[in-house]
Amino acid sequence: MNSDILLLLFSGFLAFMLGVYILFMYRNLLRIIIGVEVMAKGITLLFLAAGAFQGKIAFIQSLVVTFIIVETILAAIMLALVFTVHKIYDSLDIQLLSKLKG
Amino acid sequence: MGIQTNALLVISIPLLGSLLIPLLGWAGLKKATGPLTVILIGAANILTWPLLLPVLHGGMWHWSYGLYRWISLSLTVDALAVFMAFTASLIATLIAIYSLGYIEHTDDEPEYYFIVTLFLGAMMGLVFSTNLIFLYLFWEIAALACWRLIGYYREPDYIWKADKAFLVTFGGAVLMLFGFVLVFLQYGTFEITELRGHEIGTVALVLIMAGVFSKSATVPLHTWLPDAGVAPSTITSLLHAAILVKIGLYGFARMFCNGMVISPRAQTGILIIALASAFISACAALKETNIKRMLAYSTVSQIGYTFLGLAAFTHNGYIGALLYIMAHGFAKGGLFLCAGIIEHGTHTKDMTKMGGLIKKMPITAIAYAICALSIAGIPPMAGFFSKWFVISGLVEGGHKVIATLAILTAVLTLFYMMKSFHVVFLGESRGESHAEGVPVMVTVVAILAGLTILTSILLQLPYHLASVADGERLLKLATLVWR
Amino acid sequence: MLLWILLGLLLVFLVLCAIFRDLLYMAISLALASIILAIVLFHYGANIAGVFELSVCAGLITVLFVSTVSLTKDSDQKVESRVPVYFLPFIILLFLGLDFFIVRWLSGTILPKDLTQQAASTATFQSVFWTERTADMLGQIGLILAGVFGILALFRVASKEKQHE
Amino acid sequence: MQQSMRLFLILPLVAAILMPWASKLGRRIADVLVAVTGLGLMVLSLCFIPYAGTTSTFQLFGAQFAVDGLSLLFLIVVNAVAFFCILYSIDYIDHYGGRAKFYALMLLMILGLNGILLAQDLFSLYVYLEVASISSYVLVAYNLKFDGIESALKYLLLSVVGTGLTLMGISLIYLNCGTIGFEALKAVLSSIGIGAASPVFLLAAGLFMAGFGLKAAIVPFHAWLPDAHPSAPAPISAMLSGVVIKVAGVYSLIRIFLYIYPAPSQILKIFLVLGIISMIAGAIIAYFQSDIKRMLAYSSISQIGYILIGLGIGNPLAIMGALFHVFNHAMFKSLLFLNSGAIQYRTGTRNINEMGGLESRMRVTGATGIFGTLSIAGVPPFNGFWSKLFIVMGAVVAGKYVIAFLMVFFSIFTLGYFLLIQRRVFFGKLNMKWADIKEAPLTMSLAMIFLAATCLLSGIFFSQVVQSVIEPAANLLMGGK
Repeated sequence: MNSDILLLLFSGFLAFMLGVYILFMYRNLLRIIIGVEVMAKGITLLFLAAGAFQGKIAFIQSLVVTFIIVETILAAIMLALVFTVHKIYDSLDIQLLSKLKG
Repeated sequence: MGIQTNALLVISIPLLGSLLIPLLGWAGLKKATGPLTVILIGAANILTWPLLLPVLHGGMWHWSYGLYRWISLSLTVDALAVFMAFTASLIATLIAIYSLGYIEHTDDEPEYYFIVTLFLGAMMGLVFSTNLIFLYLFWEIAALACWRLIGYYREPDYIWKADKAFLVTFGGAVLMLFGFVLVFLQYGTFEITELRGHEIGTVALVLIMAGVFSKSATVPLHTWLPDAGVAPSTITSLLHAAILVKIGLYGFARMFCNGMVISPRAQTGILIIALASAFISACAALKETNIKRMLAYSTVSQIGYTFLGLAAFTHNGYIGALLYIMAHGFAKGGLFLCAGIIEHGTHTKDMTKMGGLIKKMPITAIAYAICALSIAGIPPMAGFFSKWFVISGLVEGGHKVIATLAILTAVLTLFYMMKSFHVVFLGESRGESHAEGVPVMVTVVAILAGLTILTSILLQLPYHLASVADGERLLKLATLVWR
Repeated sequence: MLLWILLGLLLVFLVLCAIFRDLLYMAISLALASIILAIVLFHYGANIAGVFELSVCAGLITVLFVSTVSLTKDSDQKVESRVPVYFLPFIILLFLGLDFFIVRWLSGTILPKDLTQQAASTATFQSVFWTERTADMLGQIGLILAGVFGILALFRVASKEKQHE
Repeated sequence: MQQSMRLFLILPLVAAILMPWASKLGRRIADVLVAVTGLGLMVLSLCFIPYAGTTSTFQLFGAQFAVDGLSLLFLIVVNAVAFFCILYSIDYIDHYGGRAKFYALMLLMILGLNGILLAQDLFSLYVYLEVASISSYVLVAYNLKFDGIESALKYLLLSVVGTGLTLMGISLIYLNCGTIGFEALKAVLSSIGIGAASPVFLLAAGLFMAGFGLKAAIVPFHAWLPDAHPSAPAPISAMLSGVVIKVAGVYSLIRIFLYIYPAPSQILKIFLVLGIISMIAGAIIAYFQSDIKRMLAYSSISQIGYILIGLGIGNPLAIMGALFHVFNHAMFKSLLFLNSGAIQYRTGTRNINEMGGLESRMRVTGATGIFGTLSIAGVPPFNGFWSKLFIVMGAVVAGKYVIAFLMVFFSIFTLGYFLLIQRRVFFGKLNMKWADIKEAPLTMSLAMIFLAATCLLSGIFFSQVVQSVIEPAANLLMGGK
């Protein structure tokens, strides 16, 4: 296994972990969405590593494109939800969303 | 009409016919629901008559419809089944007639009649089916019917008691089902006919007995039965005399008296529990002042007695137990219906607030006296003979100590029955003025008292039926049939 | 070597996302990370995915994000991490160590490529995307519709309330 | 015939696209369109019952899809429950507004669920999972009140982590064997064998377990469910609890662990442990709830535990029981959620302590509520009894007596807390506050009646149900052994 692919895997996992960290450790809802995006970057890298290792870039590319579309729509929906929360509550603090603590 | 069609009709008429009743209710024909119930239950009873004669001659029919692998609907027509079906449906018919006068003041008539009919249908299905899964199935239908009926008056406290009854009987039954599954694991079948003569493990037996005892309200699991007295009197009568507690007895008779074999040790255990149940609840009945609770404890006591007879596994004991089921059915049914009339008239259940009712309610008083005498076991009555058979069966089986203690219990029974009659009907009147019940109710009570006397006079007939139903003879027949 | 630099930069920008206090800077560093990711994709010959990453993630999401940030500007942005910021280096070190072990373990246990008997394919993106992955295409149509209807549904009462006002 | 399976995807998609125009034409037209689509899908899924034993493949725009016994069972569940929920929402959605969007999202959710069942590789499964999830996030937030939106966000954030883990698993699988198609993977796995040779598969298995376990709301991953279910509109709670957690969670788990992976014993053990924890924790927490929908939500967790235990025991009986329980739980839990929705529709509260005696005012809701209660507790002759019996028998045959006893005990417990609902809500004296409430509107009542009838009939004719759809599915899973 060549070192480039190991590097891709390494950065993919790291980005995923960072994303999860941001997701759970920050209290601002918009920052949490950034966390999701960071996680998505990590997953893209992992896919790329898998495709590069198997020598099937074309195949993995189509998965990545689909994944990017999913990610975008997810982000849009999340932003819409956050916007609605803000409209009702005038705050983006996750602590105020009482049930999210559990 | 063949035996098979006949038996199927006995099951399906009340079971499927019950569905008509809510339809009638929705159609706005509330008045018609009561008579329809009487017709359905009565039809079921009348249809058991043609079965009586063939089984008296020792006939036995068995057929089964395979449903899914080892689950099949197996029906057996034999003396035990017909005997139970006949007794239960006869008492239920009378109770349904009584309900016509009793229940019309409440607003949920269609529901009441629907569930009563369904209840009887479940009982009919139960007595004819010999597959353990279906036994359980009808067992639970009866439990859920009883849940709705106990909570019929919808008081918060009453509903809690209904839930309690449902939970206890459901819990017991589920444990019993677990026991069935263990039996299945051992022998690979749910058919009682195929399990005949096989000894089952102790764990399975304990689990099955948990179900039987919870349904038949035997002492550690009995508390739901006195609480169930909050139901309308017709329902308590149905529960005590005709259907519910008899299900446990029937189940025991069906499963163990000529089916699966249990070890002598386990048998002794069951006898001791039954005796303790009979004795303790007789003491409780002695202290109780609420008339329905007193009668309920008396039922627990009599059920214990019946278990003694069944678990003796002797010819006489078995006959005694079956006779007991019938005699107790008529007499206890009559007693509860009398209690219903009294409650209607005096608006109380407390016996200390009654008294001198014999002048106001002469027929009820006489009927009560006859039924009480039968329960107490006074010689010419059927109750006496059944008790006598049970005790002689115990002696025959070599359980002399238990037989002695059983006689002591019988004395206690006599004592509290006479005491209750004395307090309620004799002496000074302590309450407001009361009148005799509605004619239809009084008639039913009188009929039940008459049946009690009739069984005493014509004891020969039920005796014959019971002795045909006896396990040993059945076993012989069965080996002939199954070979 | 180029890949090392690119991925290093990518990770730096992602870590910066966790450090910046201001949401706008955060969005910008995410956009930069996206751009670098796109370059990595180009590097591997995944051109179309790279273009998508560039236009959609670096472009569209950033625009959406920034507009949401500006629409909600008045709210307090002081609320911060549940964990103090100076813990972050330790946490990143922890992640690095964990990551190192995972990757080392993976590199030792992954099946050699010849064992799975997969020949390197010469298929082009177009042929794969439009023939093999059409199942995903249908899903994407559904996704886009869901997104559209979803956003319409989430903003529906907003317009209604304005009418009432 | 097989080509008409395309309709499972095309019909909801086309109907969703047409929905805005239909609602422009008139309210009733949108209602009719959605109801006809739902009915069509249900009838279509029922039409395939005779083909349950075979695997049929079909093409749609060049893409390969396939239906086998397992997918068919879930297809029937999805489309039947979806039709009842659609029927219910016709009257229910009045006070939410946004009728066309609601219908369109619901149809897209059905599209996503059908897609999950028809997909032939892991990534397509993921894509359709997202279609269903994204629609459901919005639908959970549909009331646009604070509770709806916050639980939608919570659901979304946890789901995103779950799907992220799943995607990681997919990429690892692809890295390892260069394919993600089900059949191809199955072939690869059976040729190289699982275990010491490729621990990557076990890592991927752990990731899938966490990811799909989150969708199935198994206990350590259940946090989103008790919030998301109560705040969603009732038909959506019914869909979520009856269908989404089963298809997105349980179906995916079954497909991966019992079909692709040759059911390694470690994984079955994990199923068993998680199942027991879910069953116990769900039931006990449910007992202490006073919000009727929260109680139902926790009881869903408990029932999912039963399904997992059945899968974890892994002998034919238990697996059949588990699959049957999937079907049954979909029916009775949707019914119970629709009941609670009808109550909320009329009384405006979900607190069971404020209700009482509603049975005498809401006859249909009360009667169907009893059906649901008895089904979920496993009282014969309702359907829940048979599936629980099968699972318990499977456990006993496998020699797991303690687990069997626990299941028996918790079915008593389940009956206990459902009787509590009955006592506080339906049975009992009428709370005078509700003296003049009425029965739920027509389509809502109809949906409840249909579901209650399904509960009873599939219990009475259980052997037909088991033989026609459950056994083929179980055979498919047990085929490898």
